[in-house]
Amino acid sequence: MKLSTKKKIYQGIAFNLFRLMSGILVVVLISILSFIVVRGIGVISWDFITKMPEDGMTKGGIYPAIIGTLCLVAGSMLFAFPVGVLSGIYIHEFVKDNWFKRFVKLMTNNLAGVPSIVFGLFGMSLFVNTLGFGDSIIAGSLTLGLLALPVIIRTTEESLKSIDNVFREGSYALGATKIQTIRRVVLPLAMPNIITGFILSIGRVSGETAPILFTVAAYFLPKLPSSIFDQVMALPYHLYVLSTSGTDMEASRNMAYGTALVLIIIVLLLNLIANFTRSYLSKKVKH
Amino acid sequence: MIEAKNLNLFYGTFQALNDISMKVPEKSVTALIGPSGCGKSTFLRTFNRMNDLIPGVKIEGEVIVDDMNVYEKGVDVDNLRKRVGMVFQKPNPFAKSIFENVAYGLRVNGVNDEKLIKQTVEESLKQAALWDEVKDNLKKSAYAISGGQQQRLCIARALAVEPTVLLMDEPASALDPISTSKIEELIHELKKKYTILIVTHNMQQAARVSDHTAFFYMGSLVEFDETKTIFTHPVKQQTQNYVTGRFG
Amino acid sequence: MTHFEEELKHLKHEMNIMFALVHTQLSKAKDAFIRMDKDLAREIIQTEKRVNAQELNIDRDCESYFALYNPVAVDLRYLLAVLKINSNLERTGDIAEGIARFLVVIEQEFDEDLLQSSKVLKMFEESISIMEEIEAAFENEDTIKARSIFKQDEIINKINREANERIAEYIRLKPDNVEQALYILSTIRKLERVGDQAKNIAEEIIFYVEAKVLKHSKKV
Amino acid sequence: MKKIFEKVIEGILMLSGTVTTLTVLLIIFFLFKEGIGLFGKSPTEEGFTVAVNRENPVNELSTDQIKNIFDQNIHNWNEVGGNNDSIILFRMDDLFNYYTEEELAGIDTNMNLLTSKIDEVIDKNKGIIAFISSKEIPQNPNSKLIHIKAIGLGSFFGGKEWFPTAQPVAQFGVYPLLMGTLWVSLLAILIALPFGLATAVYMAEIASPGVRSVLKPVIELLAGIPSVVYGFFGLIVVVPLVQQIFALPVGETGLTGSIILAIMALPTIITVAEDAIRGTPRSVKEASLALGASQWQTIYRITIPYASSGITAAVILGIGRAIGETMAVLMVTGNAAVVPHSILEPMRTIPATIAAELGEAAKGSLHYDALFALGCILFIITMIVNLTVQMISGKRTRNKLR
Repeated sequence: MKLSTKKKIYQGIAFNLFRLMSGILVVVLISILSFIVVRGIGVISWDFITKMPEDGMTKGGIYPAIIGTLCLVAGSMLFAFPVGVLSGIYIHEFVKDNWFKRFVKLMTNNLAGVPSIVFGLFGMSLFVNTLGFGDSIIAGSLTLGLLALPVIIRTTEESLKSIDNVFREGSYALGATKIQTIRRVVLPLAMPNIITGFILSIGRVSGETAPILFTVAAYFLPKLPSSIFDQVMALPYHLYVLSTSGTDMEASRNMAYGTALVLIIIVLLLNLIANFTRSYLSKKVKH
Repeated sequence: MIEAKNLNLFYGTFQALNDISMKVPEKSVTALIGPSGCGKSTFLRTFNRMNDLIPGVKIEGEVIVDDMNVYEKGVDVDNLRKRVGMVFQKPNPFAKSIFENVAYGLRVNGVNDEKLIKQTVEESLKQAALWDEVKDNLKKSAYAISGGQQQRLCIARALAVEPTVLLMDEPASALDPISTSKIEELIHELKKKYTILIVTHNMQQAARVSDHTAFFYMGSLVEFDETKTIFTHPVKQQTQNYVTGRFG
Repeated sequence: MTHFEEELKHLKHEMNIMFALVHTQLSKAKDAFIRMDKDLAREIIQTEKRVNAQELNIDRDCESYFALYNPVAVDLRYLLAVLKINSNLERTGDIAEGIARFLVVIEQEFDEDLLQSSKVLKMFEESISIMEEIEAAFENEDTIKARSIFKQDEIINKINREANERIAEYIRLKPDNVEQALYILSTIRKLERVGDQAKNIAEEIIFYVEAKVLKHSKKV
Repeated sequence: MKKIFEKVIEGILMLSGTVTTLTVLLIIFFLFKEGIGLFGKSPTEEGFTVAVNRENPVNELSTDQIKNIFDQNIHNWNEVGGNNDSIILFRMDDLFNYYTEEELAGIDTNMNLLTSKIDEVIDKNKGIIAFISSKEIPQNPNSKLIHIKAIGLGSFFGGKEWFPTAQPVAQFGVYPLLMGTLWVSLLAILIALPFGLATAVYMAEIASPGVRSVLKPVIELLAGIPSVVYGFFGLIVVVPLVQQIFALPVGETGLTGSIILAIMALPTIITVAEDAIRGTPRSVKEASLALGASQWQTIYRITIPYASSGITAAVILGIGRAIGETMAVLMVTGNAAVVPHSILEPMRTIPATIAAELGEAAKGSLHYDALFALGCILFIITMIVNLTVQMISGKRTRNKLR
């Protein structure tokens, strides 16, 4: 066989195999999504979103779970966003490249890889038991916040790293202090990426189940929380309960499809918003 | 014989090369000079169809290498690239041993005879004036030698597949003066066997190494003549301005 | 040897040709002068075109080398020196041609007394010898030899200075031969300039080899 | 004034900067503080003890032996190094087999009576082994307390049984959980790897920008979907599918978990591997093409070897993700805490165990401590994974600098 023909055949086989496997992957994902969308779309209605669960969670809505997840997201971000961004700034702009910086970075990277269930254990031990918050929004939020922290720190650091030093030097050359430089020059440039990271970490936090299992989530609690020391229901945990340990699993299946769809919609929306803000804000910065 | 006939090249809607016709003399060095973005690198890369890799490229006209239009339908691009060697701006050896770097082109082109490979590697390294410096370290990583040596290794690598044409895209721009002059001397030697096209930002380099020089500006071939002529009494005012540094 | 060194070698070769050409012109001029050989004189006039062409050839080479190789230091001095030596040689060639043109138009043979008293033959010998010397100095980059040129030029100058009186005396003695005498005087004047050209060439050789500028200064 | 202001801000920044470090240290502290409580303690239920006849030469039994004795797998004392007597099990309720109701009248209130009766039983039966409340331990001359080996690292890691609520002694053998975790995770990676690498190569090298601009967000979305949704999907779709295809009694198996985990690990593998492949300098790839290599030859001879450390990092990160994943696995693997023999059996992983059991374990109990000890194991595994990845990618940046 001619050498060039042989090369072409091998290439053809390899490329088509890769194409096929990527294709399978897309098909799998689409089938997961469409399965849930098709089964769930009929369940979602205004009532579903705004009503309490009824009849052993086989009827009614998921209102308290939505509110609970919102509370948890808000609480965790209230903690994680400022701390994360400030940490990122500190690590990237202030610490010299010495063992301390490497250690902090190492720890941040390690924290990012710690499984969420370990965060759950830790949150239970520290916030629920040691600090005596009990199962509560504050304990759950802080646990989720810790989970989101390394993600926010990393995106902050990455976006700071991508800013050319000439901007900083330009500012210093005009007599600005370090803090002024960061506030007026560096941060505005880094903001699009930081915001994107922030939105994506919301997505992560809102879908997490393991960390809230023992820190906040309630199995069935058809009322809204009144203080940060209350337990709440949460969407992912609700889905878990509905699909594994409901009182009547067959009957609550529809509720489960609906809940799953709501979760997916949230993630999808957040992804879209993140992409949109990234392109919108970076355009704005450029002009 | 290599030649471009009425060559137009577009990146999307941007026309990067504008109706270029040029006959490249054989077994001599032809330098392509011009300001950044003038299309000289793009032109160089049409000879081995390296522009194919960039999405959205459209080409009109003919590029003839060895009496064959390389943009004709059904041309075996891999084979074309084997016949048209290329050396890049920065030394870019593969993460392999010195020996395997030079042997690579043979292996991917179906040569299995280890004896032949060994022989060709040695010859290529000798042609690239590198053999004496590396003959005892052929198993060493290609990253272990200096930048200038790496670039000569890349030249040896290109020579191993026995091309007729050698394209050089600013081959010395990343090197120190001594390595640069070694590469230039090498080019001078190689033109006895190969037709060499070299893109360079460095006008002095073009003057030193080439026999003919083509001046490109804004995607057009402004002037093409013997290097002596281009650097002593160019015909076009634009060329004059460029070679004297009075540009813009 | 680098590419540029090869080119410089080539240039030196061209210069040797130029030296040889001019040298031959001068020798032929002497022969033609002694034998009153008008054919040879015409040949000299013809050959002068070759000298001019060679001058242009070397000029062009130098121009290319300046443009293409950006010569510096000794290479730069060498090329500058070659440019000037080249034009000095060309003028020397002109001198030979000028003498040849006299020979073509002159009608009678020179008076033997005139030749003796004016020392014109001696002048010919000296100037040819100075050309040989300077050629050797250039060939070997020999600055000692180059410096010896200055002394030789003195001899030539001396003959030239004396020539006035001698020719005047000759004219007083043989007023009929005044035209001839003036030719001889003019020839001596021309040959004196050969010495000057050689002296200039010597200065250029010392300039490029030693990087010393001797021009317009007291000779060393 | 300005100076002070800046100093204050810098202080705040520094405090935030150290939060992660502090968190990691706190996690280590709290996990290990609770987890360490498991060791050195007797695995019997608090307030209970095991006693035998005074003349019985056996003084010490391991938890395994006790369990086997009470499960009636061991019938004779000589099997545990004692005399040739058959073993008689005795629990508190068994007292009524030895005495009539009249003889035991008033026993609920009279502690001494209970104690003496138990002592009597132990005295009478040479082969008896009694599981009794420690309050009832008689200072009686006729019975002797068996010393039960405390839980040590050996029995924790080597123990083949995880049965934290068993009586008389709880079984805290991590081995089956560890095996379950490894089987499920490794199989998941084996499934995910070909797809992940193929897709990464496809996206980085082959796909047109148009196709890539579709694939990329799809992969991002895949990464964003909560694990509980994957678990739900697995439960509804994959579980019945596996059950049918392999004709199993239940569809909740290690394989099911692996499939779901594979899907979940894919985005990590694809993203990291694609970045690594894209990190191959264009000029190196072009050099290969310029030598007449086909695109495919360039990919497998140049690009993939060049990106190999990045790809390794991707694989290890994927394993890390799979090992730590909780909810999806909990929902689909069936959670049987036995040493697996086949991937088609139900299995239980470490994170799933924690999630499933922590709700039932009383704070401070051995069970609770044991779950924290599991957390420690998980933490250490992921720490090793992370450090490995950082070492590999650190090496990669150094290589690139050359």
